[in-house]
Amino acid sequence: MAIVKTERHPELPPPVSQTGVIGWLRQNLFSNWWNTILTLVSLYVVWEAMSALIGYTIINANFAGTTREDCTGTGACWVFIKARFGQNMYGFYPEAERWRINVGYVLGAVGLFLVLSDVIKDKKWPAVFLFVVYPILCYFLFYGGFGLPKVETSEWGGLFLTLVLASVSIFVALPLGIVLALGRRSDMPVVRMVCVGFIELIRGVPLITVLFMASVMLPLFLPEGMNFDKLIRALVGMSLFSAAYMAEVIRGGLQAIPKGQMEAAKSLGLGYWQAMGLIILPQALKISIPAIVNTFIGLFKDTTLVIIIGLLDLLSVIKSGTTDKNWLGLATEGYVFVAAVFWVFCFGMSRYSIWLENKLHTGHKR
Amino acid sequence: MNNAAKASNKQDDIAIQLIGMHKWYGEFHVLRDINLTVNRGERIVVCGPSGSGKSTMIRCINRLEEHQQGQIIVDGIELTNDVKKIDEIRREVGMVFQHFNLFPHLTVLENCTLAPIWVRKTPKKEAEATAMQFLERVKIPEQAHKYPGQLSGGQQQRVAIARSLCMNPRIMLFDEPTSALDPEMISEVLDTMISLAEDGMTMICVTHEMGFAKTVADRVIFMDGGEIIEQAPPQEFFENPQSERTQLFLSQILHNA
Amino acid sequence: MNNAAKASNKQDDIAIQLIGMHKWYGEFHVLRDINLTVNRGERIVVCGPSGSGKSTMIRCINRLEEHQQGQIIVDGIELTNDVKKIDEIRREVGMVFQHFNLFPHLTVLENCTLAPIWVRKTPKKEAEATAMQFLERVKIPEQAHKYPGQLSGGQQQRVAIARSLCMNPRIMLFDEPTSALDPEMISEVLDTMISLAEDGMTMICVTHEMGFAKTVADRVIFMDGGEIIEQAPPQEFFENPQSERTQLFLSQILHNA
Amino acid sequence: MAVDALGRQGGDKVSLWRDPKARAVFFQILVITLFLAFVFYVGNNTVENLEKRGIASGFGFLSEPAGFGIGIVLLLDYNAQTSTHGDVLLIGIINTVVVSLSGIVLATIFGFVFGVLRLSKNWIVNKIAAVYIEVMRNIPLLVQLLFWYFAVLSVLPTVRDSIKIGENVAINNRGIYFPSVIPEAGFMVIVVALVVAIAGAVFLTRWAHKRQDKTGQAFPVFWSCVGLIIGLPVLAALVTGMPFSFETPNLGRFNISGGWVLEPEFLALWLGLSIYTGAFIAEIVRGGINSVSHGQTEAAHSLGIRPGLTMRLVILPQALRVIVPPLTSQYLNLTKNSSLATAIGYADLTAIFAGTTLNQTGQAIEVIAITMAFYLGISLLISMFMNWYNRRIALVER
Amino acid sequence: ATLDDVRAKGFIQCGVTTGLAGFAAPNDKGVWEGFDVDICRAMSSAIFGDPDKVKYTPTTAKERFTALQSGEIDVLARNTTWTLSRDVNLGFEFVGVNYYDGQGFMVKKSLGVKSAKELDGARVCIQSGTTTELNLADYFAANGMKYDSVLFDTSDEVREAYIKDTCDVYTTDQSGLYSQRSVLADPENHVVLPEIISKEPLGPLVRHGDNAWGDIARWTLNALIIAEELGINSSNVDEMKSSKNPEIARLLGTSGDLGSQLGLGPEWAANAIKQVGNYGEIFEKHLGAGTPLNIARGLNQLWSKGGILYAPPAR
Ligand SMILES: Nc1ncnc2c1ncn2[C@@H]1O[C@H](COP(=O)(O)OP(=O)(O)OP(=O)(O)O)[C@@H](O)[C@H]1O
Ligand SMILES: Nc1ncnc2c1ncn2[C@@H]1O[C@H](COP(=O)(O)OP(=O)(O)OP(=O)(O)O)[C@@H](O)[C@H]1O
Ligand SMILES: [Mg+2]
Ligand SMILES: [Mg+2]
Repeated sequence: MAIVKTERHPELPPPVSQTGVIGWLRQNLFSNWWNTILTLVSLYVVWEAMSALIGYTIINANFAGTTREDCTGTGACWVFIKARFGQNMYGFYPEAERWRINVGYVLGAVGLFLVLSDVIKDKKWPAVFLFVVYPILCYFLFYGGFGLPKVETSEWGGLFLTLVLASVSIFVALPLGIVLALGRRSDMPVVRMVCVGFIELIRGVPLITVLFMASVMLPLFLPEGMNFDKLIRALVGMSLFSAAYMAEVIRGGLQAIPKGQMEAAKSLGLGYWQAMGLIILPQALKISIPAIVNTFIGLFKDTTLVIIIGLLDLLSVIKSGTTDKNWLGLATEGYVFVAAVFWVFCFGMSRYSIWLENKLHTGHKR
Repeated sequence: MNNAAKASNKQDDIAIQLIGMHKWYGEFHVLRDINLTVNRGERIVVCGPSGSGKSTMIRCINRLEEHQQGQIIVDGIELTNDVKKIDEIRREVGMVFQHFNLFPHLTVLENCTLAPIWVRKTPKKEAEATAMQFLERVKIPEQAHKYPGQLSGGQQQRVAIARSLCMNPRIMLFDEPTSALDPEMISEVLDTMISLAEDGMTMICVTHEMGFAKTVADRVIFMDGGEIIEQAPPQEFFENPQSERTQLFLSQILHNA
Repeated sequence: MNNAAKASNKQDDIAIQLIGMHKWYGEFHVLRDINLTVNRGERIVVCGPSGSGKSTMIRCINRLEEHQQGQIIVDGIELTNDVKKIDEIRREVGMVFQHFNLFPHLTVLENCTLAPIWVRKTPKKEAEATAMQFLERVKIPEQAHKYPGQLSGGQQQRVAIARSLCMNPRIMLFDEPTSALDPEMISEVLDTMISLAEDGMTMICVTHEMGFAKTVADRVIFMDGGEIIEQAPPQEFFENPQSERTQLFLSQILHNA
Repeated sequence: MAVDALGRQGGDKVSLWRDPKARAVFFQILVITLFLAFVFYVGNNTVENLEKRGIASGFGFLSEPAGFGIGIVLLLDYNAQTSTHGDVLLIGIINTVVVSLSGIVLATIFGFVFGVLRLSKNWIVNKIAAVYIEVMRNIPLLVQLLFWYFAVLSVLPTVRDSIKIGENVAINNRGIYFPSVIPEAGFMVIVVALVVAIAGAVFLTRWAHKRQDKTGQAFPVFWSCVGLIIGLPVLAALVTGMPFSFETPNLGRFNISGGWVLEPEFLALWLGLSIYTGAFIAEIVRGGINSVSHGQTEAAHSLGIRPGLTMRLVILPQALRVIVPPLTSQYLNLTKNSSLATAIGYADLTAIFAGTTLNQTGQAIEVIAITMAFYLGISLLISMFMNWYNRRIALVER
Repeated sequence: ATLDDVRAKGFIQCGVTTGLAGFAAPNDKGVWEGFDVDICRAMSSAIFGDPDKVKYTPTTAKERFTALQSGEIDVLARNTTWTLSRDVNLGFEFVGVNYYDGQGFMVKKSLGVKSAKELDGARVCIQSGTTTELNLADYFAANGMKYDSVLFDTSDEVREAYIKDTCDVYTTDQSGLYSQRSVLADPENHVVLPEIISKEPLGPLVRHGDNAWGDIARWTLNALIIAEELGINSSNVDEMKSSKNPEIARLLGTSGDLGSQLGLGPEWAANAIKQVGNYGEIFEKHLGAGTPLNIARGLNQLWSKGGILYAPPAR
């Protein structure tokens, strides 16, 4: 009655229609007539777009030369970017002192690499370097002191200023965001209300109004004679703005930590701050890293708005270039260049955050 | 295909037929040369170690997965890429999943009437009456207006069974219907299935509930490594397994139980 | 408060005392007039239907919840709003939770040394030595450098016990320590608890493991609706329950088992 | 410390400092004091500064004549000589709302289309959507707006070389021109017909629903409604003999005049906002649909429900719960981002009120306060709506 | 007071435009130069004896008043029209006029427009937050014409839009039009129409209330004009110090105490003239025939030579 199979059936390769190029094409591009049409239309669109794009940016573009007259091609005139490259990167920072910025970049890159990558297991010292030593170092390096000549912040500009704005704001926004997030979850109604009020107020208004306030109205609020550098005011505005967003991100992380963690910590005798610092925050921050990186990306893009208060970040330097008498009519090149620079940074960060998310995810599954 | 046509079918007593069926996931040969004939009214239990392809096989039967070689004939209709045939077969075949897969945004009653209304174009009143009938049959008419999230696992699984039955399928497939349930809930679901079986429904059931297999199965099928290794009536299967692998498998699960 | 002082205490043999204790959650009167005295070295098992307030009662003892009326005196110290006293009591009382609540971002060893280092200010070396001792005691010294996520449920719960022990508590509270575990893991945790009990630790344990209660409990306490209904030594409790509700409860759990 | 536990009822007075409740109260008093001190400090400085600098304060300026021209005025009559700064505020709000709403509509369309394409099994379609999303999300909006306005729209031909579509639609770097409709006597009939058609559509939908309940037969509601809403007014127009005329755009000395026009400032802002926000919405849509477990699709399929219906009846209702909250905050972002209009000359609230009016009157505090209050108000409204919606659709759990 | 603040911090915070060739614009090195800039430099010379103790805040037309009100800048030298409401209502003090201007229109030659009266229906690009906006509305209304306005924050953007033919007409003060035309790629293809539709006395301004500071600004400007009247320029100022002309002696601080009346050193005017130049020099250097702007002195000639430039006597 029983039917028994004794011989093992061999493992066969799948039919050709399933694998290899043909299988892939069949499954991904031509699985039915509707898909086939979609594929063909898309291919056409891609072809058109790519040929226009490559034609404009590479084939018909001009790379060599130094003046407007060298732009003879029908495509982009990259000479424009090249000729003003120094300004685009450093603003009016004195040429003789630009090495200082480059040193800062290198140190920052090394620090970031050590902290973010997996090369070193114990992140304590790199982190101390990056978050404590480096900022102080940069202050003197960029601004002057210890024998380095002073460079006024009004001379800072270009990509350099963009990076300064972005990194300082995030550096301030993170701790402030943590405080606000804890405040918003506090049991004390007054503290909670103040934090909620601040967060919602800031999140409810456009950044440019905040910047506008910081840049021109702040002195009205201060006693006469008390005044800050324009850059500092922009930094304060951006930091407060991103702190509010950061607070919400971190609150999300805090909410994801089960209540039991706090209870366990308490039952072991840890106080509120010990439990927060040793147990809750490390976990909450870890799971919110991807979201924090996303906030950072948003912040980084928002630095372009300082153009509205007259700081010479990358976009405004390029923009003033496009209105330079010698380079009129090259707005497209300028904007494409700015777009490309921002894209590289932001896309890099978003990839990093995805990589991290996957890493944390598998780590969690262990 | 109406019933008259079906009656004239010479294979009328065959509900499902798999002939030399193969399936690959990418490079991985997951089902190898499956041959199986299920007669109308037959109750079949499929068991085998994890990863042996049990779920894949029954999912091929209502085309939740595509097979690449061989034939699958359900109710006289061969499964091909033809959308119409797939629809026809899916209406004939009900399926119950391990994780119930109830629609959480609809009430129990709406879960049950959704397909009849939209697929069979049954008037709502009628569909609801039928649904209540089946909900009574699985003994939870009083839960009709709750949402799935408000029910226990066992109740949810019974709703899932009722939902399938509302489409009047001629064949039911079960994929480990009790393995996500707490022990005290398993029996209520098994009872429902047993009562179905007693009504003569054609059933293929992937399960490790050996008690159930012994009670209702006409045939037990043992799969391993993507192949059907052994088929036998339950008493023969449990008492006198032929293949080594079957013996090993049985010794494990009986030891655990 | 040093030991000499404690020795001079006339109530030295009383570990925990609840006197006319009431607690409300908002409007809901969850604990009503709880009176309980636990002697030093006594092992108490608390049982009762779900929602009867068992967890709430023991969580009040180390002030994870606040009580609103009556007194709780632990180790001679009355629980008030005084932060210092709360801290003192929490150091004396260890607690083990149903869901372990290990710190997933720290290794097993770090979990165990965290509180000694930060609360007791023990030097790290010393704390680690103590921790290893207790990990050996719960029979998982080899897991010291793994993360909790890499351990099985039973192992995790044993780490949680070791973690509590590292603070040298004089009293241990357990809140259903085995109910989130798979059956095969329950016994390893119970064994650990039994060995603790044999060493004379004062214990209050919420559990439905009646076997455990019979083996080690000095007294079984039955709660229902926020009240202590019955207290008795285990054999008396199981064989001859006095109150009706206790009888009903026992009949249910013994039936299920 | 020997404690006589039984003999004591209250317990000794806990020193305030060690009582967490007392500490909390103390801390809160501290916070509120600091907060008030800060507010007072800032307020005091401001008042002092205003006084010292002789800046008038108050909202009287809102009723003073504005005296400047505004490029885009909708709904209201505006006259540089007689209209007041209050009117400017109103126009700014209207323009902001108009560009935000139309941006929201278009961004939602972009978002849903690309979000669904991003899930397509067709590799190349999928990748095109991915490229759109990744490119647009990672470039600052301001750069995109400037690019659209200064690099793309200005590449369009000049007025005299307009691209013509048919006789009456012209596209050039001053915008897109359409003929406008001038109602004549009897035009009301068409309006009435439209109203009737809409009412009919509502009725038809209800009827179709009932009929399906009764007979099980589905009715092609969507297409019949579209037909009804378009057909009936057209029919009315034909019957009444076209009681309207077109004013066609004509090339004047400088500009095309007459007809309706979409200004390039509006176009750039509208497209820029929509394309940018659309990329974010696409990701949200994709996430939402992905969040519905595959088991739901399988269950629906195994019940014989076709893919299209499965999407409509099973997947989307569940995905929407996940999509709507982040979607709303994208709408909010779009509205706030419309303030970048000021960079490309669109007359929104920030540009004309927080710009020109502020400048003409010099009342920075009042103007900025009103502007912020407007955006804040919108934000609060939307979050209230969001909370309400979330509560309404939360899945019922045990 | 502002003077003390300025002395204490060691520089003047000077508000300028975000860039208007000839009036204020950073050169390739990022150093601000121009006609308006030199007013601030002259003040710096008068106060510190060094023209470079100035920090510049580029402001858009919109921001400028708020910046001055709030104390962000000490003086605004930025082609700003002196009007009653600005003087009174906004709380400022205009210290004089350094450039007499009037609003005009620029169009492309190819349009064949000869007069502003022909501009009915045109699309006009303007910088927002200027008197230009108001004059424009008035002028078109007065002549029964219609227009379409497009507003931009900075003059660069206005020019960009004009070049791109987004609008037909570029309107601003004539000086600005000349300045903007000078930086076009094809200046010869654009005409500035003859009509001047408004009076635009442009001058530096300070906050109301600090009269001492206002005096310094006012008299620095006046000193530059008087110097031109008296024939004192940057190259002969040192010789002139020994001049017998009492007017010159008072101005250059060799006799009298005008400097200390202002709270400055005796050499205040001499320094300004020496380091920055007299009014005529400044004008020629940035706007005159030798520059791309090529603006004639016109109204801005001394009163004695047919213009209306007239400084009160320094005594
Ligand atoms: N979508 C898929 N892609 C690739 N491999 C798959 C996929 N689904 C299943 N498999 C693999 O196919 C094999 C058979 O899977 P199947 O789910 O049919 O096993 P099963 O017998 O039902 O096991 P279980 O008892 O665990 O449910 C397994 O090795 C599984 O890993
Ligand atoms: N934070 C809370 N707020 C309001 N009510 C609560 C809270 N925690 C618990 N309760 C309620 O208090 C009652 C007692 O809860 P408790 O957790 O002590 O019961 P239990 O006896 O431990 O039950 P179980 O066996 O289910 O753990 C229950 O009715 C519960 O719903
Ligand atoms: Mg399976
Ligand atoms: Mg409990």
